[in-house]
Amino acid sequence: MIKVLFFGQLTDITGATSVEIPLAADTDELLKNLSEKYPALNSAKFVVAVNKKQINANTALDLQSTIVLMPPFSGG
Amino acid sequence: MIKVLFFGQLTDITGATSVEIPLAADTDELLKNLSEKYPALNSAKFVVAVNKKQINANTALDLQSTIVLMPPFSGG
Amino acid sequence: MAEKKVRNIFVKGPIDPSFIGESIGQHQTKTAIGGHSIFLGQVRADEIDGRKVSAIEYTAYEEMALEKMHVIRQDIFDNYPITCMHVYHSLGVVETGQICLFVFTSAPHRKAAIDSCEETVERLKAELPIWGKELFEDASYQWKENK
Amino acid sequence: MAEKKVRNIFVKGPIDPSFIGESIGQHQTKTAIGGHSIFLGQVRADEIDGRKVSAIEYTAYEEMALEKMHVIRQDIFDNYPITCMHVYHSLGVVETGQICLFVFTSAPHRKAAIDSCEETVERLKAELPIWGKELFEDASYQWKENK
Repeated sequence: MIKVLFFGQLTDITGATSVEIPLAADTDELLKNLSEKYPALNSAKFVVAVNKKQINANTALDLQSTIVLMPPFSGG
Repeated sequence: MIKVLFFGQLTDITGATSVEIPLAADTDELLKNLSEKYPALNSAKFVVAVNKKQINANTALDLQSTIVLMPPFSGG
Repeated sequence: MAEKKVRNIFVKGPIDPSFIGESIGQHQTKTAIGGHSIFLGQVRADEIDGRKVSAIEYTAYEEMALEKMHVIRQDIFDNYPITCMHVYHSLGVVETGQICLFVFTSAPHRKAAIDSCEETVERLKAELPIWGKELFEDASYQWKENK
Repeated sequence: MAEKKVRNIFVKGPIDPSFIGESIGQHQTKTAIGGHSIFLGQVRADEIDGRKVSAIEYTAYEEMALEKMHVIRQDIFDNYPITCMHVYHSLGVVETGQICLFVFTSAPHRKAAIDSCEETVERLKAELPIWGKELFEDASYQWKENK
């Protein structure tokens, strides 16, 4: 199992700030699994951070990965 | 007699923040009289305000005129 | 001017105006400074579809935000001849009229202070993973969106 | 937003940082404000030909300066959607490290606050009949020149 963190309006979809799901090989697979569990994610705007870096392409994951789904920022 | 006010480095030339001199018909004449009294004014940079407005051309004066010689501003 | 330390920028709840005054006063010993520029974000009582905002509740992905802020700080110090920079952002509930953001840059000359402050504000709004939840007076809410 | 009253901007001696904090706090009831921009001028310990500035003594042609500032204020209110503006400038002796200028603009959105603050600073430096006399530690002096 691996922990995925959610922020902002994404927590309205998941009903939680983090969920534990089975480890996936990479972020594409993980997002596919998450979308099945939370179909509303398909229409949500967000970026993914792995180990505190925003990713722009499919990224390999392991049990030590920190995975965070971030909707558009609205600080300040 | 009419009072002329000086600010900034001009007070180093006149030794005073104001001087009384005979009324002149206009600012050109007044400045000529002042230059005779304080020759260092000839090489000084300044603008003239009459009744709190900066003038750009020769301006008629009367006994009620407020005349001020102002070197470049350096506030802030 | 580079610094290694990742500084905390987050404060719980609103930023107190007297804290801002104290921060300014702490620069009186830095006599190479000629100008300070400060930007403050204040929570606005927006009215959206007839509902009035009463507060914003901020959350952040703190670890990543602090690392990103560290990069922004380094970039700004690399690009502007400034003496110092201080940034504070609220977490949790900040009511309308209260201050949620405090950006403070100082430099020998005003242009660097002013430009670096503005750029810091723009960058942190665009790059820091922080989210604002607009709480309405009727207990409903909506997630804030930066323009 | 036009106002008729010519306001005083001059304060005797330095501007106290706690006064700045209090001014900020007085805006907490103005809940249409979303951003504040502040510029502060601080007296710098410049070294000129081996002499170190210890203070600046400011004088102004006050009546004309206040009228000019009134015009600047009106122009800024005409050109930017701002909520309020406050300007304070020292007269008399201000020591190095102390604050001699406080410009404070507030607006619903940050851009108007930031831009109007900068323009106000630039205009008042160029247009207000104020003069600074740089007093050196050795009791000599020179008249300041704005760049």
